[in-house]
Amino acid sequence: MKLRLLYFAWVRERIGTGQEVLETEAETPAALLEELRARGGAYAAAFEDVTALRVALDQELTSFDAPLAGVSEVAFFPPMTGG
Amino acid sequence: MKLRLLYFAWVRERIGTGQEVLETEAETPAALLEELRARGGAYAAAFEDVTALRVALDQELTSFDAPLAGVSEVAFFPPMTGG
Amino acid sequence: MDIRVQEAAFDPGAHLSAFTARQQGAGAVVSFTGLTRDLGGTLETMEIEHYPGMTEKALAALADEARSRWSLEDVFILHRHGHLRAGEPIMMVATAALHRKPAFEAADFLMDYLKSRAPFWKKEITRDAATWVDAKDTDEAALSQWTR
Amino acid sequence: MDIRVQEAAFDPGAHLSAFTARQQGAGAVVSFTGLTRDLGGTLETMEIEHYPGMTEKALAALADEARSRWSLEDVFILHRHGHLRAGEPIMMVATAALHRKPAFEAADFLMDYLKSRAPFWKKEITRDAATWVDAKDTDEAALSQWTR
Repeated sequence: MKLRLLYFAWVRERIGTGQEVLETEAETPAALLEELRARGGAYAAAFEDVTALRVALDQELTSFDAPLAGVSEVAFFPPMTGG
Repeated sequence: MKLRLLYFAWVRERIGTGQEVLETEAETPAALLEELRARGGAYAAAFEDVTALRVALDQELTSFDAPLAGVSEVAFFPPMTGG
Repeated sequence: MDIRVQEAAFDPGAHLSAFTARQQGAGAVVSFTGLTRDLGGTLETMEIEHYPGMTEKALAALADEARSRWSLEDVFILHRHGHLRAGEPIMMVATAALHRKPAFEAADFLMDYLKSRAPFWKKEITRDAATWVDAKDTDEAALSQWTR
Repeated sequence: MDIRVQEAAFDPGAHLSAFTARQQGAGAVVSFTGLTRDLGGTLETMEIEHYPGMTEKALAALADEARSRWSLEDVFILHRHGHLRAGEPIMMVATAALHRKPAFEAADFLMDYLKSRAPFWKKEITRDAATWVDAKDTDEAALSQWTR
């Protein structure tokens, strides 16, 4: 499955890019995070604490155990600070 | 004691004037209302139902049993409808 | 603090802009604007009577009370009297605070008190009738949440 | 319903005037304006990052949710992104309703959700440092009152 990954705010800064395309077999955002963390370096650092992260699938906020099946865009970012 | 009486909204309309000066011995707005009601006619009609009235002494909302001593301006009017 | 009682029409936006622009440390500005409603389509004018002298005092006391209850940077109150056409703004309040909750609560508080404790009386004038607006029980009830 | 996500500065008053003028039956208009605060006097700019595409969808869904919970005549949301100077307006919401309570509650609701559920991230830039603003526990807690 090919996914477009997006990163925002300090997640983007720590990883050093705002987006990338990934071929993966991960079935949930949690599994995907595990896979990215395994790359080590900036990825391990950015994704160290999952409680500091939020995830959106196809631009909808969701949970880390939601199914990735049929999804094309996954975004990881810190808690939002709008308003 | 000489008092300036003011009437607003439908109280003013029913009585037919917005203000008058009165020499009275009344000790409270309730007693003053009783005295005015005794005039009969428009006064009796306007002041028939005290629950439909509010009173201010020297431009401060108060109760009908507040002391009139030292007061120079008494206003009777319906419940307010501002905003 | 800026309190106005006036006969002239006003533009809520012009006041919001001026109020916002003069804030130094506020992070939150809340405004409320009341408009004359014409539910039946028959309202020609609304007449607002007030108690000159008491009105200004009551509004200033109300603004002071709001400032004593919440940490506010600024308060604005404007209320018209005289003849208003349907759809025109009647009155406006604005509050400024560091954070949004006190700004919201204080504006809500000001409105609840303005409705029932400031000496204004509304009369609706249609083609056929002139009717004094009755005070609403719900407005009186709204005050109870602020009792302390 | 009018939802805007824009980089350009805006005048809250101009939007309030336009919003108020286009109301037909509303008796109550509430607005909230958020300003960049410079508490220490050192803030040079605030940078607001957002998630293009998701932002617009999230704000539209939020406005729809407010309209499903309260009887509203109209909703306006504007949120800036990009570089803002200290003191500038960041965002604004406005609600219009027949009566004041739904207008107040819906504006309060919109703000609580905008703070924690719309994809914006603030970064404060001073002469010496650039710091991502942390989400506040109190903002998360504020959401719980709207849970149903």
